Amino acid sequence: MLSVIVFAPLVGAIVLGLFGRRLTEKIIAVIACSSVLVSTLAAFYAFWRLLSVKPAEDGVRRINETLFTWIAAGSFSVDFGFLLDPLSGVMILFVTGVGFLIHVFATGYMHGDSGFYRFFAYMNLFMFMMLVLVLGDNFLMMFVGWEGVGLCSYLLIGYYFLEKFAGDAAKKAFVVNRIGDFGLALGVMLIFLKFGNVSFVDKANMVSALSQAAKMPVEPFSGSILFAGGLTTIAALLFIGATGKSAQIPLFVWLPDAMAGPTPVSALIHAATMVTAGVYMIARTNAIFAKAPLALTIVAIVGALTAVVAATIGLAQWDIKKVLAYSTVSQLGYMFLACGAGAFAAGFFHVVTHAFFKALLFLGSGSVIHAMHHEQDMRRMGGLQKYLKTTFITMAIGTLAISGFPLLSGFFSKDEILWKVRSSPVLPGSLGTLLWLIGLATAAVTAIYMTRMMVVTFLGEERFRKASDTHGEHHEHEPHESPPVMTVPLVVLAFLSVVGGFVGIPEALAEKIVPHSLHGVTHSFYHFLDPVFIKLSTTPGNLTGALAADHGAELVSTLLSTLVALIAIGVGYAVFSKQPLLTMPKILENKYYVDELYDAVIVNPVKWTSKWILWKVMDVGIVDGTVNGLARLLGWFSIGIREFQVGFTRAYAIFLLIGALTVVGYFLYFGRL
Amino acid sequence: MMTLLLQTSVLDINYVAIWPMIILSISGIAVLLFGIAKDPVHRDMSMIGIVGFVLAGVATGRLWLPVKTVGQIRAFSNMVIIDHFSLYFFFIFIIIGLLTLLISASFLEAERLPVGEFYSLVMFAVVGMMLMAAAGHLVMIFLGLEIASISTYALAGYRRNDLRSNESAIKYFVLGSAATAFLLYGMALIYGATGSAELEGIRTAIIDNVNAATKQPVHTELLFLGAAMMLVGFSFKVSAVPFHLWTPDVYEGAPSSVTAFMATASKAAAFAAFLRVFVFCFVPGYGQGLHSAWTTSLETIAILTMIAGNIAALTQHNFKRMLAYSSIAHAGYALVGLIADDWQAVAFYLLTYSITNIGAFGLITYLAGRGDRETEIDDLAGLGFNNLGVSIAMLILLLSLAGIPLTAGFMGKFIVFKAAWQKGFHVAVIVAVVTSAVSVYYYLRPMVIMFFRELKVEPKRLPLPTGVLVTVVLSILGTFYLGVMPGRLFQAMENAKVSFVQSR
Amino acid sequence: MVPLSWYLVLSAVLFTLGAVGLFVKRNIISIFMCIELMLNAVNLSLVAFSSFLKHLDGQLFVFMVMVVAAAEAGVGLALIISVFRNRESVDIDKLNLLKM
Amino acid sequence: MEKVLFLILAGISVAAAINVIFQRNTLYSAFSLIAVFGCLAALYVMLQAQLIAALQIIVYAGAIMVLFVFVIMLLNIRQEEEQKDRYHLYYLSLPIGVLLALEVYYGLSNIQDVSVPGAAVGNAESLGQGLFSTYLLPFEVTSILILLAIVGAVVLARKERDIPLEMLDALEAEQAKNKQSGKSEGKENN
Repeated sequence: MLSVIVFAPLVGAIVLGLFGRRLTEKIIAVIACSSVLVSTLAAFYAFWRLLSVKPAEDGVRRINETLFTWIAAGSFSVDFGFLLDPLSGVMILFVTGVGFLIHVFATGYMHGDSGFYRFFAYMNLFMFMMLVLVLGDNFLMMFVGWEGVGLCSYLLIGYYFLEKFAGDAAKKAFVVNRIGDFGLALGVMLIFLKFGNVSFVDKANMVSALSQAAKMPVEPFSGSILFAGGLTTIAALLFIGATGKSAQIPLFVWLPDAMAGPTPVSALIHAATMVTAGVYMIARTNAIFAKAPLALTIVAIVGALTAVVAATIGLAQWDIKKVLAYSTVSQLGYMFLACGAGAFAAGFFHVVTHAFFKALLFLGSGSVIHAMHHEQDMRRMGGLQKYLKTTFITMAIGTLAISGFPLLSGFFSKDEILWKVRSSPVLPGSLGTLLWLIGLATAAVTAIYMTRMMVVTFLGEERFRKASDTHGEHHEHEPHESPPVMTVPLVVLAFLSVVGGFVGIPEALAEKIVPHSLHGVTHSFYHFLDPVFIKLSTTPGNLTGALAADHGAELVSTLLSTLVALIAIGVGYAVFSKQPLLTMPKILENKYYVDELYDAVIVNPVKWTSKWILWKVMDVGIVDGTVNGLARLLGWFSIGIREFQVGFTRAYAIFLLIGALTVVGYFLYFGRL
Repeated sequence: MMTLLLQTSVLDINYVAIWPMIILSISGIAVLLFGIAKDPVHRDMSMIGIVGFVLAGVATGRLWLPVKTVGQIRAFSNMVIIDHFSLYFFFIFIIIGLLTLLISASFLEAERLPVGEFYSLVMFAVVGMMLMAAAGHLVMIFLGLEIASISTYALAGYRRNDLRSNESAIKYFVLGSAATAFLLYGMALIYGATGSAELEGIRTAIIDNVNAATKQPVHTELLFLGAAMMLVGFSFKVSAVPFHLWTPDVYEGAPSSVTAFMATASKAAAFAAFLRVFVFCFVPGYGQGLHSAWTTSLETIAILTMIAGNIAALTQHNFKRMLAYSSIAHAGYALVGLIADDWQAVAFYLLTYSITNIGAFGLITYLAGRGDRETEIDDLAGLGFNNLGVSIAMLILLLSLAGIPLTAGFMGKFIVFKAAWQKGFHVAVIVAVVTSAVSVYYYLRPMVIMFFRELKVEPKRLPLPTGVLVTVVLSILGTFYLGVMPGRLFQAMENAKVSFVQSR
Repeated sequence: MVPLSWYLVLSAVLFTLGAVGLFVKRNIISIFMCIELMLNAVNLSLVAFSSFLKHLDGQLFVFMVMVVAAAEAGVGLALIISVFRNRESVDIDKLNLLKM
Repeated sequence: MEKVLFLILAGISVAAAINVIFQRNTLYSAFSLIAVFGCLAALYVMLQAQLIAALQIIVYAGAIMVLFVFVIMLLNIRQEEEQKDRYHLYYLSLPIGVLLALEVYYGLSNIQDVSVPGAAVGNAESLGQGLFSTYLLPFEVTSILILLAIVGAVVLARKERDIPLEMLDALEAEQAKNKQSGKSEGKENN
């Protein structure tokens, strides 16, 4: 059953890859969508089955499916197996569901593209890899999926390969991801070394790495523990992997560039699914992170910083997809903030709701771009609500949801995160309060830039006509609403964005606003996931944990964040509806300053170094074309090594002899005991 | 005189044990005779070659079960030892030899080079490699190595009119012979130190610390000197840094299919002999720290090899040269397994590497065109447009070389790194992981150029020759088989471990 | 009676001379001769060990080495002839097409 | 007495070996090498390895070196290339050579003489016994070695009947053209 979920998209990918070239668009679309649909239906069925499974000793419901023993070398064995538990259950539901909707949308969006079959082959392959990542029952399987989604992401970002920036963006994504993967690989290796296996679940004769970790004592909160090779080190390494895949500081640079890919790709891979793999991984390994308060604190700080930095950058973007990209980075920061505060469930809930509204927003932007004939600059839009009614309404819902408008999905998840950070038992001192304030500020900024995006795109003057005058090559006909294959997914996602939050209403709030009889439903998400996460112990010196039980304070916090969101939306609307373009620079001057400061501090020095120090110093002709700055750095050493390679046999002979001298000398003088 | 007669009486002629070699030698001679005939027919010679390899494979397979029950078969007064170790390597050599024949056919035909001689040289080389893997005596290692080397010298220079091919052969010959001299010197000194040239005898002498001939303690300096010299010789043959400098030049200049053969089979054979001597004879705990001496020095060599191979590969423009550096790096990874004393890991690694590499070189033979004139990476530009199948095949093989999960390359690396990590070679493993992460950059370049670079002007390429097609398909199937379900093979090798231990 | 170590030292000196010749000589034929010199140096060691240990293997080994040397010389000289035909030269420094 | 003889032979062989290396005339190098081989043969006799000594003269000095000299004469390379060595690798010969020799000497320095009781080995009979009993397989294997050496040598040195690549290309292009024109003609006919 689980293998059906996983392998259905692979079958689709293989069929499309082998025969796609000879098939018509219609058949390709049917194959691509139906393979994902099969997977979706199987996922729902499996989830339903999971609900009726008897919980194991530790209270977690699990369905385990082992296909075969993948590696068996001595005492070490790894199964090729899948694991369905509440965590992966929730994950596959929205991965397959949202994935299916996006596939449907893409059949309309990619209509007429010359590489139609290639696109869907890659998309199906991506679904396969993502499901392997989620359902794999050990670190190695997860790593397979991890690498696989990276590869597919690379192929899909570079889909429009004739445009140079697409190829560059693809390379950048791949390379940055590899840096993260390297951390993950080392982390997994350490896990293997420490626990003797890399499994997620206990098997017949093996206590899994995670259960072993769960039984270990909490490591102290000190700097030196980071390099001690214990759980904190493992957690830090895993987190490096997560920063790569989930675009966190400092490895977030690839995600905005990744928007070079087709919009459905951005929606599926770079908003809803792949980028949340980092959060999933941390939630999956919460047994390790829970024992490493220092690692958790790092996660929280990085998350909060990413959230606020990306949100401010988002304010200054003109490309509609770039706004959404930075928004994604910022929201991912929220999720990491939650995980870092020990609220894995809240972070994971935000993963789900975010998948709904961010996929919605991306697809909506795709619909806009489609309507505008691949124009992405918001300065050449405006007043589109007249033409794109459905798109406008659905996107407005998405915007309200992400901004935290009361009772929409984003409201509940974000609110829960903020409160959990405020009352976190693991963050040292009153760091929780500080991060809570940052989170609140980010929420305000989020509401502002999202409102700005909506206002500039859909309301006000119709600037695209002017633009087409000056451009000349632009078409004259009106923007048109997209076909139903594209709008129906929008509507479905909008619906989910509205109601998605009701399964996870925070307890304090639920008491006030929901009839008592419905409490089972409104908090079911947390109840369902709760057994997966192990109990956290309070870090010594923590000042915020005591708040956790104070429902009154929680309500105040909720009220506060609601207020912030509403005011921010209002401010955004007031400001941008008057002066969508002209006032921009003035209002955002400070924000721009942040943006450029950020550029100046991080991006430019890197570029400058790679260009002037590494690139100009080296022979451009020789190293030209190596992948990026890092490769250039290595290339510099490379030339040193190549100096030996003068092409003369006699020089080689000399090196042979010198090598022999060294080896013999070593053996004779140092070798003997 | 009496002692001599006694020695001769233990003569055990067992042709069954060496059937694979006999079959290959006979079919090599048969191909040669066909080649001499007037107007030789290609197809016939290919058939003889293929049948020869298949029969040799069958003969090897038939030895598997007897060996399983007996543990090992010794024949010709311990000159050959047939155990699972040697059989496993026999399979590697046979597969690679067969695939080499398949990918060579088209280029020989296109360039009108003599076919019979080429095939027979490949087959003789495989015989030599088998002798190396099954050697129970230093002289067999030496003879096997020379048979394999001399035929590869000739193969490297097979394109007589091509300056690059000439040059490649000469460089290989000069440096290779010098390395052989070192190896031989090492053998001589070890023979002097232990009083025996049989591997078993050397091992016993080292463990008991008694020179077999003089019954005095083993002379340590002599032993160390010999081991060091042999280490140099073998390191050269597996192209480890700093003895690797010949590799890029020779690989670039030789005909692509010969490069494929050298990069896979020759390397595997050198590793087989390396394992036989160092892991089998120079065991830990004896010989005044001989084991720690060779492992520590090889650890350094492995680290240097991985770093230099991978970094130098970063800036290559020639595909074959890049793969040459990559093969140096891969030798480094295999050495990591060697220092961990784990022959299964090394053998498995070599299998995965060989299977993948032969496919990649097969594609190069095809893409480079007549005379290997288009081997620059830039020559691949736009391949993704006009030949999606070939470029996807290349993509898969390169990903496997880079060690992406689900491919053979990943599994091989994983096994080796795990073995070394468990034995405590942490630095080497970390370097290996870091460098294999780096390696992705250069494997990425051909992919980028294939898929994201403008079409070159002339997309005209001949249809894919059947031999290359078969090779590539087999290689990709093997890549996935070994990457996804290596379980059965591991199981077989687990069992083999027992027999190898028994043989000690 | 000449001690064993004398033979070994002579062998080592000859081996070293051959090794040095590898990079001092530029003529490929001379380089081959240096390789032959190295092999002969090893042979001397082998024979010395063999007769001092009263152990036949060393001399049999030398027998094989001689065969190998002959084979190597045959192929090597053929290679030289092939190179000379293409280049009209046997200077190894001129063989530098293949480099970075 | 034996020691004196040894020293004389060793001196001659070392001197000849040095001459092999530093002699600019290739032919003289070859003759010096023959001298080294001769000395070695004499040393083998001193080691009571008569058969090997004989083989040394017959095979090495007689066959292999004649082949060398033959090739030298054939290619008519009397002098090593006239111009100076650009790379001055001569200077490296001293440190590398001395170091290598020192290392090997260090390894061999304190080796003790051993005396194993028993008759000397190395006459033709005992060698023949060994060769056809214990060493039967290696002996057989050398036949393959020699066969492949012959094949290799013939392949590499055979007088060319190869066609240059450019010509092959042109030939093929012409064939393709003919084919195409044939086709188009066929079409026209249809």
